[in-house]
Amino acid sequence: MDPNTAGWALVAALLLPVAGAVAMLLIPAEADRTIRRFAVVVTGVAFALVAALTAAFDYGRSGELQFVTDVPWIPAIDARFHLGIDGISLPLFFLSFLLPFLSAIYTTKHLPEPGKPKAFLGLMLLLQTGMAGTFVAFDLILFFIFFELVLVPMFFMIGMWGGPRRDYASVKFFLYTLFGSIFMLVSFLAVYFQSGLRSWDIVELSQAAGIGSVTFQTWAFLGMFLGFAIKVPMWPFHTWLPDAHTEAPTVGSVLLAGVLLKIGTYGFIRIALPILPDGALRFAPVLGVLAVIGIVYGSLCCLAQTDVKRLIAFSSVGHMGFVMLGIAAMNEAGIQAALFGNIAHGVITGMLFFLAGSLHERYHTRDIAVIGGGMLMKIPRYGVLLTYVAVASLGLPGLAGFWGEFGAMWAAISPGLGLSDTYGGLYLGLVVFAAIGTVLTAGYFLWMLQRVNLGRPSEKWAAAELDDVMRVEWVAWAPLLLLILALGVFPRLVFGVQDAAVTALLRSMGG
Amino acid sequence: MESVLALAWLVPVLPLASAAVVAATGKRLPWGGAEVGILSVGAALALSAAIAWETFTNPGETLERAFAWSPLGGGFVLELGMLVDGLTAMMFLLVTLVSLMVHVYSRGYMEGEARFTYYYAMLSLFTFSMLLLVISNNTLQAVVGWELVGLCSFLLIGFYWEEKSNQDAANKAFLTTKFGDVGLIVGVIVLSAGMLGLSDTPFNFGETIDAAVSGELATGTIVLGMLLIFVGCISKSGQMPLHVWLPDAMAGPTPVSALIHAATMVTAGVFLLARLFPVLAQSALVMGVIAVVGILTLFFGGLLALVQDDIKKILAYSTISQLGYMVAAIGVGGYTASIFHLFTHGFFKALLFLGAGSLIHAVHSNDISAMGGLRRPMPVTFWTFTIGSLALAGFPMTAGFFSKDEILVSGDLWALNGFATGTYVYWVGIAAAFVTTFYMARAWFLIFTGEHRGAPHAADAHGGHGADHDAQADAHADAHHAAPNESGRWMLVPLVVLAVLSLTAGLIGSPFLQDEPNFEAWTATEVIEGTTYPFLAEYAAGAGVVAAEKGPSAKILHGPPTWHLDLLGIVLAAFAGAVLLAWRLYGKGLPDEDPTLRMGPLSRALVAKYGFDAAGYRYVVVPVRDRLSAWATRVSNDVIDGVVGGTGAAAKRLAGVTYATVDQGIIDGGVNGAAFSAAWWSARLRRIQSGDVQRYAGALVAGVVLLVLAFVAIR
Amino acid sequence: MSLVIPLLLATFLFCVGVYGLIARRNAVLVLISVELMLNAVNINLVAFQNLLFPAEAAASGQLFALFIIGVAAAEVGVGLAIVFNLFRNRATVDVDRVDAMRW
Amino acid sequence: MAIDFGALGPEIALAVTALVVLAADLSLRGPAKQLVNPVAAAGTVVAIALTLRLWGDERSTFGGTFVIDSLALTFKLLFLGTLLAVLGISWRFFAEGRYFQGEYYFLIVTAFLGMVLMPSARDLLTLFVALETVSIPAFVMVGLRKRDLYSSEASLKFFLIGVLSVAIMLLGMSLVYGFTGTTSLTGIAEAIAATQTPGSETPLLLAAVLLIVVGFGFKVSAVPFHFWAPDTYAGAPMPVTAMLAVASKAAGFVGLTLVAFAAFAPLAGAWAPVLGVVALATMTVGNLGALQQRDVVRLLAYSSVAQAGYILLPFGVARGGTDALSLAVNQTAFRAVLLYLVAYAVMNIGAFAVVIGVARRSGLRATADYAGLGARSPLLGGAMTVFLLSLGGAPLTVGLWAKFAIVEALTVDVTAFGLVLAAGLVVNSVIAFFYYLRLIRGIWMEAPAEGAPVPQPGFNLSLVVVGLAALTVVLGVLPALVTDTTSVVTLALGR
Repeated sequence: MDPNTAGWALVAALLLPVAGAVAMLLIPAEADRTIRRFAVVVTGVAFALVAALTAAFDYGRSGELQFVTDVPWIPAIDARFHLGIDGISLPLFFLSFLLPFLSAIYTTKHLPEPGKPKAFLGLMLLLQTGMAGTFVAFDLILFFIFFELVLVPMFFMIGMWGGPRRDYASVKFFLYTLFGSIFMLVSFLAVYFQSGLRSWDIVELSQAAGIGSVTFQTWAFLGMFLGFAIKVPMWPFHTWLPDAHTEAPTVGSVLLAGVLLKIGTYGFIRIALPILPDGALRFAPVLGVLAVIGIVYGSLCCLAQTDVKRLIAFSSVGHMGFVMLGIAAMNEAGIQAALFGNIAHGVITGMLFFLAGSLHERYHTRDIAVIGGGMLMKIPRYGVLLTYVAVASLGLPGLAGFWGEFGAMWAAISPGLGLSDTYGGLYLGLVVFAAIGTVLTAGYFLWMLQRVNLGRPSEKWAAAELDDVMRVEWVAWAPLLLLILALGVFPRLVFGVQDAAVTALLRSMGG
Repeated sequence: MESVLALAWLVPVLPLASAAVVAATGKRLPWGGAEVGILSVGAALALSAAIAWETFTNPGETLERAFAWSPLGGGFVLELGMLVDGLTAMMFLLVTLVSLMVHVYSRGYMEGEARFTYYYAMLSLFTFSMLLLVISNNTLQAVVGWELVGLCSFLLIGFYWEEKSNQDAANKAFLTTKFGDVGLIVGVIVLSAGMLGLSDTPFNFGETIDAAVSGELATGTIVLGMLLIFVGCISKSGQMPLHVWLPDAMAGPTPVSALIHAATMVTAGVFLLARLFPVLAQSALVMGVIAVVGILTLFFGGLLALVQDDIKKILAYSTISQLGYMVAAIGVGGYTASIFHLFTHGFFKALLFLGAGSLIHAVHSNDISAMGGLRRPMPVTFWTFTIGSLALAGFPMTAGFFSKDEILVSGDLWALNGFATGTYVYWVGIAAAFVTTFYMARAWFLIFTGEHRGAPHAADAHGGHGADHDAQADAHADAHHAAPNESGRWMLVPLVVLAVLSLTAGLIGSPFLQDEPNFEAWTATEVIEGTTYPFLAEYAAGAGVVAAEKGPSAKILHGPPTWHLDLLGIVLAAFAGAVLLAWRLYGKGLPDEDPTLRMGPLSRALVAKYGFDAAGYRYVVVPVRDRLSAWATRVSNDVIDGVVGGTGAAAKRLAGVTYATVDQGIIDGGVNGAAFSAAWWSARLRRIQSGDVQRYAGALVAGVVLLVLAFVAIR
Repeated sequence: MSLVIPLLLATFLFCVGVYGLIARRNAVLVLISVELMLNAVNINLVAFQNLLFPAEAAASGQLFALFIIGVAAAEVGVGLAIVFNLFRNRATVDVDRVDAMRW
Repeated sequence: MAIDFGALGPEIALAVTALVVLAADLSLRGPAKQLVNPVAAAGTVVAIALTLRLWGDERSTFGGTFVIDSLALTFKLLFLGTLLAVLGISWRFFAEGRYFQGEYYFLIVTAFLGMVLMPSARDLLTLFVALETVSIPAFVMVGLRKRDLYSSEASLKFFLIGVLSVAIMLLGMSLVYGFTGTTSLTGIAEAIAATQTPGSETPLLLAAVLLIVVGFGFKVSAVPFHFWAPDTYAGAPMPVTAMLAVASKAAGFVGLTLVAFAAFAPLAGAWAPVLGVVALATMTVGNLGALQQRDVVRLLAYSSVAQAGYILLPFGVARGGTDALSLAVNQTAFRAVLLYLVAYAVMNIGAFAVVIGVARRSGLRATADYAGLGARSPLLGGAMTVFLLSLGGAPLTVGLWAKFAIVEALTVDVTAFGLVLAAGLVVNSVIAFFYYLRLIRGIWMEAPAEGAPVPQPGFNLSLVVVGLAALTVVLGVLPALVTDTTSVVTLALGR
């Protein structure tokens, strides 16, 4: 595959899941096992293709778009079908093919009520196309389509296979995101008309620095901010997240945390910042403050949770706060850290949700008090995994969670684009509070581990037969577990890939 | 031929490999993984020894190797590197040696533990983490090692995680140190931010030091950065007021305590201060703060040990006190003294902890009131513990003597240059030495002399706070009153080795070795040589005293160690007084009422003759031991712990309120409120849609009229 | 002839029609009210044509009025049919009572 | 004055079809009567063919009161296509219901004749006639189920409100005539431009303009002229409801477009804000009303009120000037309306088709009856999901592009009022999704009621449903298929 010419690879990777979903319709619903295996094959092939694409990627030019497809799509409104991938997109794109693959493997064994693997996996494949597409779409309209596309399958996933309050959660998820995304669309349109380029092309618009006045940019940024911030989600737009996560089926939570949330931060970095640098600059302190509030607040909320899954969900608020803090720093290190935090959070929290799901499979409850400790004794391997991932999530150096958090704080102390002159003190305060957030984070994870893992099993479970980690779980989880370690030890895996792309991005912002 | 220093990277890698191998295959090995740990740490020790020899014989030899580990954005690079100089070599030697001893010792101590293999893997990982911190050539890598150390301590302190109290202790240790890490991380960030314009590798130690010394680094950055980093050191190195985790950390297995308190975790803070010494030496404020914290800790920490009955807690508080010495020394410019004390303390404190483990192993209790008369049944433990106690008390010619002396001398020199903190270090240090001697003597008397008392509340010893819960304790639960036996060879060999070192390790920094190579030359690398105190001239001039005979002002802390007979005299007197006092009170076994009353006519005669005993007891011992330390304990346990605990509780309450009210109520309610109000409006609309067509028509006409009116009015 | 008089007449007729449509309960009277309104418009158109634009070749005002008369006839025809059907179903022509469907 | 009969081809075809249908109904007996449906369909196809033959032409006849241009032809095609779809969903309904089939088909073809006439009209008189040709058959069709109380009540309400609004509109027209002396749309525009200065127009003229708007506001069921809609939709036979909700409404919008942009463009500064406010009120009231409905037909009725509000939005930003930007704004607004109407026709007829399919034989039309529809009939359930998502504006459906076009029109030139309207659209989209999703959730996520029948939509209906659903999705993926056409339709209304 030549990265200069093989645009088909990207298109094929995007189409494969949809094609797989269509093909799956032909399999009779009774052939339960066949359907599940077929989904593994489809996602596996797609993943293999993306892995090959990753291998063929020209890392020397990671700042430029590769595997480009650029053809007219809707001439009436100048929309183009513009796909491409660069160093910023690649890790996220990779992740959005890895996680569905692992989810498909996981689903061969676990599928919540009411079953129906065909529908479930079909939706998952559709979701995969949507979320992968957002990371390689370089046309605002195309991006918007993919952005919206993920809502519908996720709505059904939560609504049909979710927990007891699934109705509420699914609608809430849908409406919240929809609400933001339409504001985002308004901003896209405003940018389109204001730029005068008659183009939706993200690259072109990014290079046309200084679209409109500062006031215009501020308002346009506000629109995009609403769209992306709800998706991230930033405090105070986060309340859909705990509900969605708590009620979603395991795979849904994994993909939601692992990829969907990333779309928001990716949107900030890819679209809002470079196209509206002045607006971004005016918003940066607000972003930073909201991000840090999110960090501290998310952690505080975690401390109050009694449901493991809800706790993990709230932890996402805090972790994404760090990502947003990196973005608010408006410098290369910050963007780098934000993107790293994205990937790390995807891997770690995705894994945590897998674990929470399996916990539920075994205990049929996620209430910390009901589980009552002793898991390390009852199912030791599982307990060790939970500890490992929780420790990674609380930002231990050497594991994936650290670099994003540290990097964000490091970057925020000296924000770019002149912010340090006017807001230096504010940012120092942000860093301090963010750092305090790390303590709280450690607090709630340790507390959770203490009450779930440690001690002796309560009477309720002492005699219960609980399976330790099953083979299918090992297979589905091993890549994530390894990635957590690998990203922690070799941050270069992500930092290195992104470096040139982030530099190019910041240059277009005038930084 | 390349220097052996180039192989230094192997020193941390060996324990890491060991940890991995033990974790993966340990359960299938005949000794459950212990052999792997011992061999690899032994190899690391051998290599460390070679490196130590190389640097010791060639003072000033330094090797820095680094490669770009990852870009961080903005052209900045994160290095993975090693900086091998005398300081590193010294730490290598200390860490690997103590670690090896603990590895060996644990083979006997932990025999039969269910999680034996896990224990060894963690032990090796702990060692690796500390070595990673030590070898680091940049602050960020040091932070990585630092945090890993914290994690390992969490895993090991909570080793007996079946019990809630141990879980709490582990959490407390991790969270308290993590709180300090906030300071460390922000401090590192501040320092590196100051370096942004100066270097592509803003975390590099050497470059940071150069920039600081040359004045390129802004003073504000230095002050803020170093104070914040010092906050990290406060928590990690058990300084007041963040020392609270340290006594609780005794919940872990005793060998782990030895590792944590002697060689690895608690020394990290002092090490980092030493590493960044030239930077902090740029600011009198920073040094002053460090010195004050150190002084407070060394004195009040020591007092706390007076009232403890748990042998491990006594040692824990003594660790706090000794760390106070080290930190205070840094604060008065006693760089060499500080790390020299770090070095010797590592040996004798490890020895004491392992000895304590041996005792606990024998009597199945941590309580010294349950011991007594153990000298005869446990001779090796007795002698080694005695040596350790002497070293801790600073008995002349032991390791602790030379290093503590150095610290006091540093204080004296600092005082001569016009700094009050130096004076405090000198006198408070001596006072604390007295206290130290007293509580160690008290413990010594209660443990080894008199009759074996057995455990009156043996049952508590298992469930009680901080007691070990090793398998043997359970196995021998009914054998309490059997005579205690000496421990096995696995445990005794490390004791002997450490005892020898506790006696001799001080010699390399003693006045016996006034010429190079000695400890001074070994660790005081050129970077340290180049340290200047920009504020010194100012202060010295103001004080009117320039200690010219002590050498040029910028190097007052250097120069070969010399004898200080005046100090020797004071120290000896303090030692003798403390031991005597202890012997008076506890020499006859555990007093169940006021000891002075049981001393018979002699006691009365002494009281009558000098009146000092009664007064001393009444006005010094009682207030200090019973009131002041109790008060200090209360401050420690109630106020500070209370603040920490209260903060935790308050945070939880705040969390509850935040969650219930703000999140579920306001924010969520705001969103749902829109829907509710939509439904509300929807219900109002229902009335309009009445079904009566003429009302529809009326509404239509009214609408038209309204629109027309509004329309025309607006124009 | 002044334009005021026919315009006043038309306005009056229209308002009466509106009132009748809204207030009368008998469906037949309601239909007649509709006729009143349409005829008011016719008066308007014819008056404008004759008084303001007498020279307009297409005479579109008057033409319009003719169309309205025609269409009004069709409308009232349909309306009567509807009312008649309603009467057969409910035995009433009271418009107020036709409110089975609401909300 | 020679009449260009070629230009009148589609209208003539429909008129003939109507008569043939009436005649055929008289001669056929019993079950054979249902054959009038294919006859009507055939006539429609002929009309479509005749329309396509005119494609690209620019003609006019009747002294310029009837023109053929891209705008007219596009709308004609839209109406004729809608007619075909309505015929498709009517067949079984009327054949099985034994309603007055001949009359029904005659009336519906006649009503569509009026609609087809509408976009060609360039004169108030022609517009009025076209509008009445749509309305009067509709009054009858609503009451077609003569024995049904609801049907006759619906008919009466529709009729009374209809004639009232027509009377008001006529009053407005007469006043405009009084001001301008002409009924030609372009003539009116010229006269206004010549006599009125922007910003200080004669109040009575502005009032007259508004009165004309009322007539069309009634047709499109804009607030506050919408009251008839829910009751009428609920009472009318369902295919008639579909026709009213889609075609009749589209005709109203065509008329509104013509008077607004052709005749009263110079006054846009005055009427645009009013229409904007009306649009806001319309979509809000529609959506809020829909929130509480338990009857699917009523729900769709309110939803169609809301949709009318969306379509009205672009009128709110129309400009009166003749500079390039104003023209561009108006052009974009017009195209947004056009695109939305196309999309709306596809998705809303689809939705009504599903409703008819579900109600067939069982008469079930409560939202509760849709529980578990996905399990009972994946076809109807799936199609309904697609239509509802499209109505909401979900991606990969044509509804998204429709909404997109609206937002585009609102932001061509960023103004405060435009942003307010856009914000209103955002809020309303979210509210709308609330009830769409509730229905979808019922379809897929709830268990069907005990003994709920399996819907049997029949072949014709299934075909229409599948076709429309496919169209919804295809246009959702490749909107260029329709925007390529709509984007060449210009608003060159003789200015």
